[in-house]
Amino acid sequence: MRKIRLAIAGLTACSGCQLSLLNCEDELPELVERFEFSFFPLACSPAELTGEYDAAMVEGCLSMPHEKELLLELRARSRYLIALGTCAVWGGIATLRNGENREQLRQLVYGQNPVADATFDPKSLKDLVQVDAGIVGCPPETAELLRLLAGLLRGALPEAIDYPVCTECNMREKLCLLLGQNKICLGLLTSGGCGAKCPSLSVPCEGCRGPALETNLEESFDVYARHGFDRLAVRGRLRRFCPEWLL
Amino acid sequence: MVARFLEISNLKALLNLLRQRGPVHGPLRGADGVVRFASLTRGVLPDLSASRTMLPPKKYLLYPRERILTYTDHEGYRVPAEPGLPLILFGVHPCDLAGVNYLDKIFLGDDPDPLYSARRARLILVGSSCIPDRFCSCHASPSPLQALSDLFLHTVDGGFILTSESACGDELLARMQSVLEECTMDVPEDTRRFFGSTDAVPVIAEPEATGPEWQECADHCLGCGACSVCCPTCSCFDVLEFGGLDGCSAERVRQWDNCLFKGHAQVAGGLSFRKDRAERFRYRYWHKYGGFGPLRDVVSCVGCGRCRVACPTGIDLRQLAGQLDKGGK
Amino acid sequence: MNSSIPVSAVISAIRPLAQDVSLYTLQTEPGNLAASSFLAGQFLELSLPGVGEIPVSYCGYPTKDGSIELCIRHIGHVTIPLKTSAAGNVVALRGPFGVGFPMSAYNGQDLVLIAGGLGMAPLRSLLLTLLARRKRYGKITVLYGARDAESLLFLDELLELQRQGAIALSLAVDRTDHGLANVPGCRIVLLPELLDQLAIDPGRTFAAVCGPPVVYPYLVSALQVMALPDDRIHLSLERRMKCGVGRCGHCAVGRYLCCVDGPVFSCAQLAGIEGALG
Amino acid sequence: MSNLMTINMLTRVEGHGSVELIRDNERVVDARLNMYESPRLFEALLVGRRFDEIADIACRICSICSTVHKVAALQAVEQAMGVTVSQKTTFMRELAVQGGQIESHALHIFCLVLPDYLGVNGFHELAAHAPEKLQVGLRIKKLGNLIQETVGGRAIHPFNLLVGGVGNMPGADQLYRLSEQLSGVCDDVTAVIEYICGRKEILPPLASTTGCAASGGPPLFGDCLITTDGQNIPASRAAVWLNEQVESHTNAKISRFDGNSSCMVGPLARLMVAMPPEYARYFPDTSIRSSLKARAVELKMAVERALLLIGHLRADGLKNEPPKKIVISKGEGASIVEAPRGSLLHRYRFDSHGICTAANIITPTAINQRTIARTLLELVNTMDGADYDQIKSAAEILIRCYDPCISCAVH
Ligand SMILES: Cc1cc2nc3c(=O)[nH]c(=O)nc-3n(C[C@H](O)[C@H](O)[C@H](O)COP(=O)(O)OP(=O)(O)OC[C@H]3O[C@@H](n4cnc5c(N)ncnc54)[C@H](O)[C@@H]3O)c2cc1C
Ligand code: SF4
Ligand code: SF4
Ligand code: SF4
Repeated sequence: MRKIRLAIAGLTACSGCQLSLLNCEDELPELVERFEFSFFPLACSPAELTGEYDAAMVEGCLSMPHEKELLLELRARSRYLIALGTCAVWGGIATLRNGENREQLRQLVYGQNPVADATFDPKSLKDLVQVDAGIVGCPPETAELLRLLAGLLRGALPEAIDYPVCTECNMREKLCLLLGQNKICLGLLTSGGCGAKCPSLSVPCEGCRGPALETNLEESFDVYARHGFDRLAVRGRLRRFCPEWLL
Repeated sequence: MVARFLEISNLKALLNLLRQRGPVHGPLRGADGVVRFASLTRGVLPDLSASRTMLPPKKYLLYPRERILTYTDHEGYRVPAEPGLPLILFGVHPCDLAGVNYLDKIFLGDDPDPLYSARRARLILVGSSCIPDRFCSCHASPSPLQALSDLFLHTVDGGFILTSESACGDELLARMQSVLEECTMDVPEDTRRFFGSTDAVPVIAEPEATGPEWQECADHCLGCGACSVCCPTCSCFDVLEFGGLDGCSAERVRQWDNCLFKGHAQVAGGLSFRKDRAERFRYRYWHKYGGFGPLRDVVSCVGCGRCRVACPTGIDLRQLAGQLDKGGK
Repeated sequence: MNSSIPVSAVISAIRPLAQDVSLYTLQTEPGNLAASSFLAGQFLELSLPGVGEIPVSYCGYPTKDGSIELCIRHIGHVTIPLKTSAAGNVVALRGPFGVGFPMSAYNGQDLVLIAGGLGMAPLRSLLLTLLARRKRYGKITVLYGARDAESLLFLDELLELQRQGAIALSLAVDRTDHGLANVPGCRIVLLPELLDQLAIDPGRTFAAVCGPPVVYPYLVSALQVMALPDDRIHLSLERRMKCGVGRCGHCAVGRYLCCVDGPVFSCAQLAGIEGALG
Repeated sequence: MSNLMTINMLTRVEGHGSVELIRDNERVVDARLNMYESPRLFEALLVGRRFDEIADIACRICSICSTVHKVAALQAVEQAMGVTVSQKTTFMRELAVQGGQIESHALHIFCLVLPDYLGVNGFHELAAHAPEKLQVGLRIKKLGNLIQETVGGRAIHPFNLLVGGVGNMPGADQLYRLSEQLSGVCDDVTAVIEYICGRKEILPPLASTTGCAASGGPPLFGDCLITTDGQNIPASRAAVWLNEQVESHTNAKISRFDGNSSCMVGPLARLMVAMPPEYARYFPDTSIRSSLKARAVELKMAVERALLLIGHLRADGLKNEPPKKIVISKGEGASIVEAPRGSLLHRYRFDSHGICTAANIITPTAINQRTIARTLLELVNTMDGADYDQIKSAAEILIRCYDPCISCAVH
């Protein structure tokens, strides 16, 4: 079987999606047999883009000009461009204060110095290029990552998940943290697929997988309000991983 | 029908005897207050007074997410082996028994589902009577479904009357002679032994194509999926296939689905046959009160009340049925 | 055979028919029921191992040697990876499923087959079935519309049958980029407009329709205008399906399940069902 | 000859960095580490958020170090709110941090650096070249992750660690399994030390640097920084002492300490500050090339410490307890935790509504920048006559000795 050629790159991010791949300790030796890690600066040298790729897997959001260049280059060279993780799909944590005056934010950190002034409000990959598929999660589930790779072996991309975290939480027969304990759990609005990881340990969902395929935001606000969280509080939370929530 | 009396103090002993046949599961209240069917290990008594468990017995027959086929280039598709241990489900309310009856109609028959039938064959059902609460509508269900069990416990003063309902039940009763007494009482009527009483109102309104009720329900629906996850008769499933990293193996998985999700009726290219939530809501209603295909006219709502309890916005299908009924007249 | 377990089959030939549509010939064991005993209009569930399973209509005629013809459009999760498969690759299948066209009712009758786009697939199977016992039936008319001339499937076969006088054929395309010189009689009209020039005897004619959901309402009303009774209009419907045997719950049409009560329905069955015709 | 030599896109390090070497005739006169990673402006993002969101957000600074970021942030927040957490919570956090230490060190040793020693380009080639080594490394790494999962709920961005406590205690069976597996790798980690210390050095010895590490608490924790030259800086003053400044060539702020002195943090620094006698023999040389040895030693120490902590937790009972109630108050808190790459400082100020009004995060890689640059300069000046590829390779190897985490440094 021909090895699948991969380019794995990180843009503005924490490397968590790439690390998730390296966290597939049991599978790494097998992955090496099926995939050519042709461009993967985090873990493999040298970092040179060569030829075409079966898939480019890109972590992180766009916030600097050189990242745009790299992304366009990867798009041009790859059959599939895959957004890896919530930052790449939705923008992620770095978008937390998008829409505010970025220069002021920059000055809050760097003062008057002109460092890092070329950055712009972080955007998801789809803002610049066509994205063929994505997996969400901050970080993504390693199981999903492995399925994605196994699919690539067959030329297949993952199917979209159409259920929210709540569904999985109920499937696991867990006490609803919102209804039962008045905790601000975002499971209602968040895309499932993590197995309700957090609520199943009694920790409210923070929405790290971004919006579910279909949500009923208005009605959800009412439910949250009945349990003591006003619109502002909920919006503040929703904002954590996805600027589009506020549209 | 054989009937025997069990003194309440003998319940533990009875469970011990049952355990000789296999693991016993029954309703248990967790530290978080949630009642679930769970393993009744030695010395643990079921919570027979709880109105309902969070998930119905279907979780033992169709797992929320399970592998239904494996594939290797060498052997093709195979049904994974299903361990043959019997499982005794203790304290199942009549509505849930009827729920199992409905699932049987879908998954058994001439061409049974391999995994379901293997699990069903080893499942021993011990029913128990209960007192409906304000969410229940079992007593008013016009469903032709039956609350079939192997043994049934009727709660009476000081204990239970056990009746055997199947050959397996006969055998169990025989085994448990040591803790049972001859029964001198009549089997009481009011312990809701049977799901669906005769004075039920069988009229279920045909859902009008349009109407404010639908839109109202749809507006409240969050699409969280809780209602169908907890429904004893909801059995829609999605099927996914995952290839192995070796490139030559695969597994096929089915997982519970929900007709209120956008993807439920969506086909390739994005076309959906039930685009808006009101349409999907009508679909759900139809399934519960009308039925599809071979199970047309089988009302599949067994009245357990779970969806009403689970819905974060309090949508009540039963109430909707009532409204539509009035509208229809 | 348990209908839940796909059996392996080998792709013996792949013939491109149009852009993104190919005819797959699968080889199963000789005598395999999925190959030898199905009715036109029925479907099978085709698995691409490691990728998924999809419902596909039979496109050919039952065979004893175990070969099966399927016409597949490459549009999604399963069908696009299928595009890269080659002769010799292994797939798997379950079936046949569903209710096909009511062949016995067609005895001695005229038939109008109306296909839109990929809808030709099941109708070709019906056509082959009719032609196998051509004498039993009266006039056979095929009305076929597609996006453009390049998308007309099995065009050579159809033209040849027309030439032999076995069928009457009318073709329509939405648009043309390369002209219609190679396609005698083809017009740039909408599919339902082909009915305008058709004369039928409503008392002895059946219409069999398969196409994209959007055209159904137009076709049906046009046929009704021609006084064809609803129980003489048969349609093949497409719905999301995950099991094929009436369990997964996705394919309901009104109170029918498309996979077991259909996919072929008469218009009379569908009367009054909201959304049935798309 | 050009006066500028650039090494673009460093590999096998976390984040995006490059190196510039500036020559004057034959001598390299300046070496610059350019962290061109895009800043997410975390310190600004955190301002305006409620106290109970701080750690969830801050841990996203870096995936490899997410557990320590989380713990450091939680401790700083709790200090500001005046809460003391239970012993059980402390053990859990410490265990999670040790899990992170194991994961990070194993990743570094086996996937990122061992290829240098064996002359290959990464784990992908190691798989063919030294599969048994990779297997051992991955097994240890996996165990580090398992610890983080068991305690934190998942390996990256742990969610089970909360302000005031933990969400859910692990089950006795989970901890039992963990301790079994940890016991199972004890021999492996001992062998790692022998293996690493037995390798021929690639780099020449370079001048040693002052080391700095947290002190005054259990391993990797503390309330102050102490240095090998005898300084002791309490957490509350640490930010001032570290004296971060902005320089134009890198997006990471650089610690200037006082004047032009530099200081090194990380495994080697930690051992220099407090060397367990049984390991002293491995460190006749404390120049930066010994850092891999230090990681190997720390790997073993982490496994041992984790075993001990699991013992404490099991003895303590695993009953869930609700997190400590927080009475929101105006305040300020600073906390230091040793991340795998060295001392990490989180410092926050909150208003009376519990809203963050100022955040300051100082990360080990940012602290190390000057030392990295200094040693780079020293290294390339020992390489007379070397060509670009040789210099590039040596420079990358040297930089990897610091295991820089550029996302952390820039944040
Ligand atoms: C009775 C019947 C006969 C069909 N006959 C043919 C045929 O002869 N040739 C052909 O090319 N196509 C046919 N289709 C449509 C074909 O099933 C879909 O094109 C196919 O399922 C798309 O799958 P996908 O995974 O590539 O697309 P995706 O969009 O990725 O679909 C994901 C999943 O949704 C379901 N799904 C999506 N679209 C459909 C659909 N239209 N119908 C049913 N399920 C769907 C499938 O389970 C599929 O696996 C038929 C459909 C039905 C119901
Ligand atoms: S706890 Fe959260 S995820 Fe679970 S049901 Fe409640 S809102 Fe949904
Ligand atoms: S429960 Fe929510 S926060 Fe937790 S992993 Fe899932 S989507 Fe992310
Ligand atoms: S169609 Fe809806 S109501 Fe019926 S089983 Fe499926 S999810 Fe439940």
